[in-house]
Amino acid sequence: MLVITCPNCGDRPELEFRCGGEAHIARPQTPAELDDGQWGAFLFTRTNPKGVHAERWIHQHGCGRWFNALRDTVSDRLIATYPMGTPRPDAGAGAAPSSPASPTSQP
Amino acid sequence: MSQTYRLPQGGRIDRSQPLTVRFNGKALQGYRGDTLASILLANGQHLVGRSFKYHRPRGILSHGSDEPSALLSVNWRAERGPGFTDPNNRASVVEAREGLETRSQNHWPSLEFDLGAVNDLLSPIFVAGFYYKTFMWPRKFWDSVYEPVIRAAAGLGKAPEVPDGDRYSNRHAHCDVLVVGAGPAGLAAALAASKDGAARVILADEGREPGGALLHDLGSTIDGKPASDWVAEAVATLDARENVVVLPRTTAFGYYNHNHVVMVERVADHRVDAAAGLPRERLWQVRAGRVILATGSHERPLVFANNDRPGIMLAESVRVFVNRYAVAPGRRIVFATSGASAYTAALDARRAGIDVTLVDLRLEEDCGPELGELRAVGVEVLTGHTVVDATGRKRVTGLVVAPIGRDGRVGARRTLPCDAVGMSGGWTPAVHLFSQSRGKLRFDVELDAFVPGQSVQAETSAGACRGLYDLAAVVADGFRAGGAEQPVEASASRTGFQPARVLPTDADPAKVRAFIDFQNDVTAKDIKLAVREGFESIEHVKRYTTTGMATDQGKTSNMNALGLVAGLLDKEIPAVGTTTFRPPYTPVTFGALIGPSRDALFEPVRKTALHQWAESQGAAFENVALWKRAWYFPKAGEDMHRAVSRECKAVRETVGIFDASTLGKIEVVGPDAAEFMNRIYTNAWTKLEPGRCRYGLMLREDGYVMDDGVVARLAHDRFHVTTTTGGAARVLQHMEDYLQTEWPELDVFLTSITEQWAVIALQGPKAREVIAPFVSDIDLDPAAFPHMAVRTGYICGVPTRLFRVSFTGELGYEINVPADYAESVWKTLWERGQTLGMVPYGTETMHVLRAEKGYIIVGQETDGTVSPDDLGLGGLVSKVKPDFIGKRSLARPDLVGSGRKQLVGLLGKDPAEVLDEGAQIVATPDQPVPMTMIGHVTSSYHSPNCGRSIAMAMLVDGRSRIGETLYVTTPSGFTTATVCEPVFFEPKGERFNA
Amino acid sequence: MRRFSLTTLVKQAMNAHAGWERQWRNPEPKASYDAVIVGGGGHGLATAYYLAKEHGLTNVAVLERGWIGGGNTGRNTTIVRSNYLYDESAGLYEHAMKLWEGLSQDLNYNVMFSQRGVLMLAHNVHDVQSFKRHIYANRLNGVDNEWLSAEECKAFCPPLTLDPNIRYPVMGGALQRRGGTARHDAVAWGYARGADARGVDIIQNCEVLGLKRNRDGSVAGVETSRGFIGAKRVGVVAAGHTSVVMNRFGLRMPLESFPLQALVSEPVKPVFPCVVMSNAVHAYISQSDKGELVIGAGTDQYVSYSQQGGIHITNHTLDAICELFPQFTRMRMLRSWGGIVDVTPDRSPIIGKTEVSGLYVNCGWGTGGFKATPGSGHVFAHTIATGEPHKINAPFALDRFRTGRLIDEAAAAAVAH
Amino acid sequence: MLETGRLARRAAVLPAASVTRGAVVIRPLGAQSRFSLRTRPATAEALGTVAGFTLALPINRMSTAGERTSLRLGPDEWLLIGPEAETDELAEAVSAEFGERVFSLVDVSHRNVGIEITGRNAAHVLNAGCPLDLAEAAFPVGMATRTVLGKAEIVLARTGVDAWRVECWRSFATYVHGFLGEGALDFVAVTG
Repeated sequence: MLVITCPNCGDRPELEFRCGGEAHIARPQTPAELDDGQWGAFLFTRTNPKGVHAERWIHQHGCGRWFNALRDTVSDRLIATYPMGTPRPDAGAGAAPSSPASPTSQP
Repeated sequence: MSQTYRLPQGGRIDRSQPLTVRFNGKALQGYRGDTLASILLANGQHLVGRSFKYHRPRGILSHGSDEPSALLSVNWRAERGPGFTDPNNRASVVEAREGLETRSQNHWPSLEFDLGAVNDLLSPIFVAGFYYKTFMWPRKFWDSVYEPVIRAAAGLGKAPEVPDGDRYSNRHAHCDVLVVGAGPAGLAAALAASKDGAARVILADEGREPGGALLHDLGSTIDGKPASDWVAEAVATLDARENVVVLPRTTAFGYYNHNHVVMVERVADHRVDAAAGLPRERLWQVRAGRVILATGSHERPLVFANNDRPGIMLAESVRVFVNRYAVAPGRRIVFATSGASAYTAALDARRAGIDVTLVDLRLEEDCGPELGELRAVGVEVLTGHTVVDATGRKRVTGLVVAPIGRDGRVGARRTLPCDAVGMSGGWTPAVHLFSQSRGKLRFDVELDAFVPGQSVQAETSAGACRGLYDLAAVVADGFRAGGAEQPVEASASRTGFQPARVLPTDADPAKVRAFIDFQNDVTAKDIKLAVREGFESIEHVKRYTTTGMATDQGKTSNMNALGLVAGLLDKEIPAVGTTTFRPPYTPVTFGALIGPSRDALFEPVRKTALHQWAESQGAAFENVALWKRAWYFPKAGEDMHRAVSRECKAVRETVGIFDASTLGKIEVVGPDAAEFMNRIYTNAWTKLEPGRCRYGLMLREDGYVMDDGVVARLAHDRFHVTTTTGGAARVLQHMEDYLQTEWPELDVFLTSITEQWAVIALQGPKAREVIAPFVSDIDLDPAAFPHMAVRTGYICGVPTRLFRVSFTGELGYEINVPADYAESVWKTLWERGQTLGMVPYGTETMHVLRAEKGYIIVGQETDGTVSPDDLGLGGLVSKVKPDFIGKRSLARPDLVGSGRKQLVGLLGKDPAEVLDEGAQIVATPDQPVPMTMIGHVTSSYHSPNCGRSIAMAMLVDGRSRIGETLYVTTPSGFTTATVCEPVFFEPKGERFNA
Repeated sequence: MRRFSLTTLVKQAMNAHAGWERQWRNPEPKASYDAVIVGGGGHGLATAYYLAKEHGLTNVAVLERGWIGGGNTGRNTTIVRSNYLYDESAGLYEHAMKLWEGLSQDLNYNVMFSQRGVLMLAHNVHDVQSFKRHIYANRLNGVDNEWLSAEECKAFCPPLTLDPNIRYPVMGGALQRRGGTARHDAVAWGYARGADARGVDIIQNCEVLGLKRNRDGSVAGVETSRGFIGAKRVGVVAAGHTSVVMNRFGLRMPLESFPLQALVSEPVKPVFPCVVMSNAVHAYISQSDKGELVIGAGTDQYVSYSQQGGIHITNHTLDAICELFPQFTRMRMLRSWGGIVDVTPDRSPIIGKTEVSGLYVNCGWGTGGFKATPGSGHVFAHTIATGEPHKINAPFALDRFRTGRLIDEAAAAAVAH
Repeated sequence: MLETGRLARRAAVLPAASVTRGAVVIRPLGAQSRFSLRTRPATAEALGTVAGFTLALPINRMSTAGERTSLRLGPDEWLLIGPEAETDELAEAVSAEFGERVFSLVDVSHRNVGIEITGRNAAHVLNAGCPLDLAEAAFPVGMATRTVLGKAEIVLARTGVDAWRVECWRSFATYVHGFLGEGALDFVAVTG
């Protein structure tokens, strides 16, 4: 069971969270303009990396907020969590783990 | 005769507390502090079981959790009835107490005389993997003959047959430092780590008391004190610290992600007087800031012919039985070793008055000071000797040894008579938990063992589990790991060994049966065969021979197997590989893993506010998701069919009352609520006026129907959304996902109100008549309050959101009232309704009535591959909105093409015959298998209001097949049915406007 | 290849088993092959075996990163059944079932295929309806599957509780009598031995690092940890690592890889005669020949290549098992492990061509690949040998994620695979 | 219109009586009014308090003033708890103070059930199913959060060193109550 650092609530057990799969797959602004291949790729193609993975989590049984996380899919080490809508932080080698937000931190 | 092998003094047993356990019906005496193993040995019982494959007589190999052979079935609480027996308990770890009833396993008719031992004679055939090479013909014989025979022979003990009489509990815990193992290193680590009172420390050990190997160490001193005194002081210090939790009898068995270490505490089994509610075991799920592994090491057996005879045990185990339990495993013990530690065991045995001889594989000059020390007390030591055989069958009677010449040749045999053997092939650090933590193991040639290398989690190993065997070094390492280096003085330990694989022998190696895995009966020969057949990875060898796969998980066998394979392949050990250790370290009961999730707490049972009333009326219930829903309300003597028929007719003739509380409800609030609804649903919401309702259809992004429900607009910025019962959570999550991640700019908030509002549905011509007297602040006149409208007001004086909706086609209301008031309101309506012929009805009637009208149920007509158009609901898909969830997918080639299944009605040829839901439809049964199936029945009922059976189906190009007669499967064959529009009752659809 | 039989076994027993030869060679890779299979699991080895046996293509190599059968082949709960709903799936799995039924004899290797019956329990009205839909569809597809009442379920599987007070009482079940279990390792070894005997090179400890393509874009060979190996055709059968291999080839896949855990109990005397699956409570269980209860758990929720999941998954699986078999709470978990399962959006496999000429892929088996091993290898071999899919695997093309022609058994049936 | 004046009676899902096991007391709480309040953090910050409920709280903290308690469960979510009799007044007062600002106030008085658990081992009992660190340093008095207890979602608030309030949805109350009672068995007696 992982420990996941919710940007709002700090370190919490995985039992409170739900994983939403790969992050940064924005829904196209105008889906009608995509051809079937492009739309199929949006719906289904996934990076599925062995290594650092950007993925979505929701603190379902907590603050109820979605956020993004970088996690190493080999070690399952959580590298960083960051708010929805912000770009993927540098995930290069040696990236320091995010400092867990204190449970009392303001958004 | 009792306890003839009990030494007159010593041991950490309480001789003032005698006790009796039973072994195969025989009463054996012992003392508090004993294990089953020590009691058996005290009573001279070495033969305690039969091996897995060959049914060879087996005894006790070790004193701890690495025991592979002495597995017993134990009835822990015979006095409390059945439900307290389980198999495969290691005699070496079961704490003896009054009343335990134990039995040996895997033999017939008896332990002493086991017909299964015939397998031993067939052992030349039953080699590793023999079953892959035979039993193939005749083909049918595998299932009917070979396999049943193999199965009956395998399997050790008998599974429990009745439900468990015990309870188990669970505890999540957190600490700054978790120390696993309370031997010298673990105690030192805990002492150091807990010095800072702010640091929360948990110290867990699988033994009954902390101390580890020091509990049987009579000779060593630490900081000038006898080891046992040092332990006592350490434990007292830790007990006095409020920041320390010491957990004896607690095995850390799993090291999971993010320093999640899972342990099982044995709470009740050792207590004679355990209170009935006391958990048998408690699962500790510990999240530790840092973990210190002080898990010690395991001794290796020596591999020689017949090394499995009862009475042959590990040298250190002899020492434990003598020192800790005051039991002599034999009167005459031969120690066989390739290292120094066995000399300590021999010295202790000698000191206890046991006749001792020691055989050392090492040459005289390779031995250390231990040689002189042992000889000094008059013990014969044969250096440079190998063991070539053991005599005796149910108990060892002698060890056959022979000198090894400088040229490696084995000299003349000599039999050393004995009644017990202590063997030691060196030591293996217990790196199981380290490996589970995914730390990388490193092979240390000097130590001939894998030791912890690079850590992956916040974890440190200390002491013997990283290859330190000298006591001073071990204790110092513990302090270091605990964060406070300090000098330690301790008496010198006898350490060091020469790796011994398979001992040299003068016998034909092909005939020698020298066991490596004692429980699974894997011999050196088997491993050689595997390698010869090309199984070169250690994982292949394990799987082919089953070595290391027994209940001890290879604790005593892995290194011997690995060393042998490496030798055979002429490779370094790391090149052969090592096993990745997986949880659990020792077997864990399912009960402990489950904890409270049993019986009433297996899963929440969700009941509505009206459940009790329905129950009082004798309702039958069905499970829908986590909910219990009233299914039908049988009157005396009615079966389901009759009850449902009566309910169905009553609703259309008078009125029915139905509990619809389980439908999901979501309040969508905010200035952008309508825009949000537009994006989520296929249909348009902007123009829906407050006070009106609309049926909404929701797709997944892949274009398939996800959920549906009636939505009421309560105000310009407030919608009351309903969902299916099973879809409630899913829909809310779906909405939140899009709202937060795709459209964060929308000012909308979602709140689940499923449980705020209980929903009482009144359906039928007299519905208004029933509610009218109780409703206030709402004009019920149809003109003022038409079908598909919503009003807020009061009923029976409590607030209500009153929906005028119909899932039956009749005049209907769905009365939302705050849940705690629901029963009271319901009873009031019921009281009045009875005078008007009202009936309560359940979900089955609800299903029939909606099917009569052709209304779909998501999850019944749909199955996750159905589009709105398939359902004939294309009209609900807005052509105007540029986008909504799933819109783009509806344009994909497969969704616009022909040949899709479409919703139709079906009328069976025989009006009395109800088609099977799930039945398949074919154009003609006169075709070969596999047949072309063109559809399936989704809903099928007897319709009392139509006076016949009706069905709905998904049928390929169904809407163009109206009128066709098709074939539908029945349990015995086919029947015919005619395709029709999916509306069976009052197609005009005006009754709900009444 | 020395044939396996009781006679040779007895003969060898008298000869101290000195005459057994290697079950497969340990060759150095050749410079090039007609076909290279990436992945030495059951599916890859079966593909090579059928390429050689059915298509005469023997200049074939199987490249395995570690040791053969070390991935999901050796980590699954060995359930074999074919009672799938859709024609496409039923066709594929029934094809496999027929091969299973003669596999030990065909391979001359006892894979211990045991048709002890797979019983899927229904716990609610929806289950009943769904199972009947399966049973009827199976009947018309020539796949055996029958409805059992609750009492019949109990008779077939005596340890099962029919206690009406449990959370989800058993309402009946669907039984495929031809379903059962097989010895997973033996499947890999048997195919390896059979393929090797026909000339296939099985090359272990050889990781594929990249794809080399000809000027026309077609496959030229693979870069590996043991150097370049030329190949006219490359078939990727890398299970959980398919995305990794395909990414190295410059292709992205509709796959996600999840940890899937399983466990066994300590061995006990025969107590469990069949395979039982329950979707409502998420559990499946059988007993191995050795006596261990073999129990499958669910997947963790996140992508991972760690072959390790959380213990909460195990706990939930076991509470479901003990809900149905309450006498098992005193049994002990002996061993647990994890695999990496590659899951497609519709949870059905992908078997077919790719956009690169000469490159084929067989993946996405999710939690249900073992049962398909022979059929998967057989149709994939056909696809590689002929360049076109077999009619059985044609519907399982990659293109379905563009057209929307999904084969969504899970959605249709809510049945665990 | 004979009976419109008759007020329906409330029926609580849990029995009112406390369960005492060892030093642990599990007490279902009576009816109260509850609202789920949602608004943007900046709005809450600007308002500070509404109708006596403090909004300007750190996430996962609660504040009690008289009979009014607010629990900040997320950046834009508060659970407001007040006396049952004041349900309508509270709603009106909150709405009035928000005025034209964007917010959502939804009555969940009947959705939730409150249970109080007190005693020296109360945290251990909760830890039978709640995976959070409930030590005072990690979960101080005044902290409140949504979390899980076994297979149910709960809101957990520490009202005192040895006093906790558990809120769950109505239909989960029997499970949650039973779970706590089961967990408390560990502390009844060791020997019998």
